Amino acid sequence: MKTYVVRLADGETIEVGVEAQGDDLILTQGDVKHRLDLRRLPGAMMHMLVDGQASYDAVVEWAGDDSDPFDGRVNVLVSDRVYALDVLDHRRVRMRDAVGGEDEASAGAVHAPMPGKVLRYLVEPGDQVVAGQGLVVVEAMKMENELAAAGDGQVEALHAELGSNVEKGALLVSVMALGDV
Amino acid sequence: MKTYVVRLADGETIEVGVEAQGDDLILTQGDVKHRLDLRRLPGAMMHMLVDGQASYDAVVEWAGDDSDPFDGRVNVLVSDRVYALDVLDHRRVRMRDAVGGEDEASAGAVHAPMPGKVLRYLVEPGDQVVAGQGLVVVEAMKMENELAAAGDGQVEALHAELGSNVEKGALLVSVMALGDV
Amino acid sequence: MSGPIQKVLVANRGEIALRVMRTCREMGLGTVAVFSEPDRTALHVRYADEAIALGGETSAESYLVIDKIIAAAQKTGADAIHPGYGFLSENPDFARQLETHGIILIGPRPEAMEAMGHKTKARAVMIAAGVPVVPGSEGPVEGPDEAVIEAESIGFPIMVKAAAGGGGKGMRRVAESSALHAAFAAAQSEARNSFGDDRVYLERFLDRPRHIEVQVLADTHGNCVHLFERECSIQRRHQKIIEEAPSAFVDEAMRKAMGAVAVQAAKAVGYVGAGTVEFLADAQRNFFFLEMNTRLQVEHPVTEWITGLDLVEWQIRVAQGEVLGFKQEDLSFEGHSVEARVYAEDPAAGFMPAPGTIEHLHVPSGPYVRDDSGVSAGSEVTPLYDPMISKLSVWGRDRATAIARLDRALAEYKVVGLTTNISFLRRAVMTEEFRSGDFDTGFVGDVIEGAAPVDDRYEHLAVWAAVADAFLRDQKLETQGAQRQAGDAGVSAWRRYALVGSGGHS
Amino acid sequence: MSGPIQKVLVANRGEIALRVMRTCREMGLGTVAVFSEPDRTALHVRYADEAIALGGETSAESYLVIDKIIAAAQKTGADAIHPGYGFLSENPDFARQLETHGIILIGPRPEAMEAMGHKTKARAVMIAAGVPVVPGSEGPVEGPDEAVIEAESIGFPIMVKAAAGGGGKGMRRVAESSALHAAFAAAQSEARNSFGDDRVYLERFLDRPRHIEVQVLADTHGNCVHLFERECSIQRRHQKIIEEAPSAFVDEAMRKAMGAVAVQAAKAVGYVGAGTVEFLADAQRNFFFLEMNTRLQVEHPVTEWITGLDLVEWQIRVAQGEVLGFKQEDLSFEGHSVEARVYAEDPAAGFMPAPGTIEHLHVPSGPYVRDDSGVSAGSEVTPLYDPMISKLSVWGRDRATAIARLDRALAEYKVVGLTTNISFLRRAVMTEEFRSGDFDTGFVGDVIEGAAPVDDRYEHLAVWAAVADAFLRDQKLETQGAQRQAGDAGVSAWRRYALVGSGGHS
Repeated sequence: MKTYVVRLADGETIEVGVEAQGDDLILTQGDVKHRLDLRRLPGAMMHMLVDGQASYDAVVEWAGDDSDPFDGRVNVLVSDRVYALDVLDHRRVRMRDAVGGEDEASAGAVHAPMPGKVLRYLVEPGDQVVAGQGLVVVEAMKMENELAAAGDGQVEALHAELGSNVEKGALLVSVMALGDV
Repeated sequence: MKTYVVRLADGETIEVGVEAQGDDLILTQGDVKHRLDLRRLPGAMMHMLVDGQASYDAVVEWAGDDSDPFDGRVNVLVSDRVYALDVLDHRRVRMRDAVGGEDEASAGAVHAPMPGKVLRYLVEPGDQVVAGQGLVVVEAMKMENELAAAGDGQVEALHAELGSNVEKGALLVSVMALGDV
Repeated sequence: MSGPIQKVLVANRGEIALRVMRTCREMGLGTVAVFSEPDRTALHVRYADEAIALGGETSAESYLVIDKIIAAAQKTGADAIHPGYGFLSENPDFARQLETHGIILIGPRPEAMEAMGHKTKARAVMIAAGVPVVPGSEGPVEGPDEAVIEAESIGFPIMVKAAAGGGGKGMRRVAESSALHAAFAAAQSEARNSFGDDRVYLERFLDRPRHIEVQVLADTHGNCVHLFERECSIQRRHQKIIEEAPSAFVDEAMRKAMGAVAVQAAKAVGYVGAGTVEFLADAQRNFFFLEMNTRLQVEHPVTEWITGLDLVEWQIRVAQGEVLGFKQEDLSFEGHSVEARVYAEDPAAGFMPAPGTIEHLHVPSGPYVRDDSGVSAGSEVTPLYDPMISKLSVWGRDRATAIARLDRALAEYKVVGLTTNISFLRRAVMTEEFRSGDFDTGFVGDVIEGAAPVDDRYEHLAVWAAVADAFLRDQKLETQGAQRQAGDAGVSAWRRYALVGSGGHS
Repeated sequence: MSGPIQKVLVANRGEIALRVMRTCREMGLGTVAVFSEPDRTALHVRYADEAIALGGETSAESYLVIDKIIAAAQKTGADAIHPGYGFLSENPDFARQLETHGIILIGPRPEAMEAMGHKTKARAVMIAAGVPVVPGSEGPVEGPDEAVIEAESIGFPIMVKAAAGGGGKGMRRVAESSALHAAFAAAQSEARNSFGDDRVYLERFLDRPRHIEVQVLADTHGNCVHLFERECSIQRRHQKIIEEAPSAFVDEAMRKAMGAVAVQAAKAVGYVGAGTVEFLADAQRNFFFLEMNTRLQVEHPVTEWITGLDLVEWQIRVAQGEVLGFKQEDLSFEGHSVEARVYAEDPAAGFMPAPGTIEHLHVPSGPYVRDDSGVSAGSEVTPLYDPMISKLSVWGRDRATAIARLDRALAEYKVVGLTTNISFLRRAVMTEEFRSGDFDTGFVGDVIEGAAPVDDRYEHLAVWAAVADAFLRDQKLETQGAQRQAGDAGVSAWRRYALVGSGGHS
């Protein structure tokens, strides 16, 4: 049985064991076991039949940086909701903890979601920020878009010049997660 | 410029020359030229913009036997219609003619379109048949399905035993096209 | 929405299973799907809250096994079962067993199914109720010799029909006595295979009649109304492919008369729920009872379009004992609706089923267009079940608008991977015969005979597309070598029907 | 269908271009699309009979270039142009140039566009016509100092608005004099950027008003009717996301009054075609003229659902000089319709646009559901244009049925590849506030504030799916080695929004 550590959006972590049994997978969470009949469908969809009864469509998209073996970020669509999780197997988690989880540090980085113009910064380096707090305003699609912090932390640096046009994905603000302050 | 020979469903043949010009293709038919801006889309679809004006979706599916270099059968969907064509480049056509077009001979072969039971034959070896004439009746999906001849010709042989259950694709009747009789 | 029913198991597959679950969702009811092995990832399985495997491949091993269906309902705690159409929907034994297990059947009582299920019994009941029926034999005919005598008294041409029959199976048209023996035997054997009952009876053959049916709806409190008629004359293989409501042929007087007779027929068997009384009509607007379908009809959407009702909702409400929310005089209809059935079949090969995998699917939409698909991209249409892909229905303020809209919507349909009847449907809708509204059950034959010539407008474009694709493909081969060729081989899903000699003409 | 118009060029893109072409097809009219470079394979290009490249990337380089549009019409011989909404639809210069080139504009006369296009002019005309307007400054305000004096006479809070404005651009709410200077400057600069005209004016700020609009339809023969109201209070970023007809707030008396005022407003500017008069209403059912949109409205489907009319058809008929086929007294509505706009945006990040490529798309269908999509699988939603993916509208015999149906349909929507507001829309529809019908323009804020808590019911399933996928992926890697990993990297289209810190909360 292989064990995975899942970090939820709220930071809570869960351990889930997986083993193959015939065409199905057996998931072990604490002392509860579930049988999963998972089928892949066109268009990145998958269908899950849980314990031969409950029926769910799902889409799993790995959102992490593939060059980073410790980045297990993944977005899962179930029903109409997208859940942002972080999934790593036990071995990798131990290794990451050893290295000192630089992953968290980058978790607070805010990039430009689209080409646009940096209108104004709402924080300065050193500021303490909380999850959801606006950090920078970018103009795109003729609209002012406020980009927010993913988690609590301290502003490390402002990377793009004020008023400059930035490419999609450009790093704008880096936030040091509280754990590392 | 590369030239292709296209045989239409009614047997008529057309020669079309093709050459690339930038991202477009220039098609030459007789002394008429057309500019084709062809884009591939998901789901085997393609979009054609003809002479920078006429707009068409199309699907091209090669239906021939890939192991047979002389089998240029292709089905093309335009609007709601499927056109069954035979497309080969000049060189291959000459070679095929040299070999003596065994392709036509097999064009009259009738195979089982789905698993079923051979209920009755409507012809006997040696019979002259015309395009669309019923050759054999197969029962499938609780229905009696009459399979027709693709073109005029002479019945060569009945291949499946009467009353037997046949697999999808099983050869039932072979017809020698008139040209070869 | 409250009421005894909390969770509905749909004992069916494909579009009708989805159709029923959609209304269940809107009513806040739980949904349970059942599925055969080939249907593991079918749309209805994905749509339901819960899905139970029945095992087996064929219908006989899965959707028709009463014990498995009941077990699934008990496992999931479903308190009601909707049978859809076909499968167990008109099976009295099924209805009885559900009763003994305390599961609500969303449908009529078993007695009504029995009375209407057996054609000769139904004829007797209707005659007793004073409902006009097609002239024919009193009941099943013993043998070919008796048949000849009966036939001569009825008058040729006649139809030999399976007594337990339906769906056009076990039917033979006979023009004269000499041909009767052979036809009798053929009908018997087909009846035996289809219904396990080889009894047959005789009916006068009406030459090119119209097939018109009336939707009825009855509650458990003695209320019964009709929801006007549907025109279903456009058929192939005795199965409808284009339906509309109202009928262009039916005038107000005929509508009133047919409606009254339909309600009379339903009441004669103590009918409860949604049902359909089918009639044959001749050119003089005489109409005769043909049969009653004791379930939801495939073509019910056209009635929903013109009445604004949700027939599945009322099936469920009535099944949980509610009173019909309206009387006959409250009911009226608005505009016109036409439905076309999209099948995986090859019209050029006698409408032979053309199973395959749907590689790409784009369904029509926009104003007043409704698509009831049972499939999505990646779905396989297997030879095991009905090859219908979708029911496409539209509404318009008048018939001409509805027809133009249907043609527009059919043109938007894109199904890649298998052969469909879409091109044929458009040809049919285009005919002057159809647009005039002056047609009968001989319509499809006429279209095939070329009343609607095949349109070759786009042939030159097909040629260009093929040549361009060949050119680009050859270029790729030159650069990437033969290894790529193997890849291309995989693409050709159309080889399926290309195998059929006549596929070339589709 | 006959009439002078034979071929229509649609000077727009996305869902509205499709919407217009669908009706053109049904009327037997030829269709011409125009497209920018990024739109080469867009759905509207594929749908049209003919498509002309405009070149350029941005709207300013393509869909907004009058000369290019006219050249395209001349090249294809289109005798009429439908502008859709946005782009050139309310541009009087465009209307005039079409006139000089003898091309029919499917829309109002340029004078009407001008009268209504400039907010302060429109207010003056309406006041003259006796139409109630929101109290505010007579016309544009010279400078911040004059603004303070005006504002104090009007009474705080006030809105500073762009005189040439619309679409929520160049608007600022001001609570007190001290804040007026800054707001005035900000509104001016935004107005300059958006409309090339920095004049602004003042209006009293109505606290959480309702936004209700009336559809009007006028012909060239002096006939003008209204098609009842639409409730459009549910907005974000001053843009509507959920609309319905009729409004749960409007009673028969208010409906009659608003309808009459709307027709009066249309007649005051000699309006021709389909237009919309927008009102703000307070809790006491007082209503004030806000602005008139002199074009087809995004949310027109809800009006079509309850009236059975095709608004685009009537735009075209009126444009070719036909007389309206009905008088006010002939018009009535049936049932209830609700529309939800599906956007590629991230509600958790202030509804910020979330462009990307749609990898998989499954749209809802079934009874009384209409989907107006402008995209299909493979389509890219670019930052260049409006990020709306689709308009999903439904009809029901009453409001509760329509709402249940909308939720059912939203649940069927599957968009893979980018972030959408579908989850937010379902939360909004679920709120007691929405279901009661008792809400105002503050609604979206309330939902965000958590009036509708985020539903985490499926989190454990997301965990299982991710872990199962990771397990199978790791297995594959072990067997197939790292080479496969590169392949997987390509898949992750969601990195796009994963880049946004807050994407994690979407």
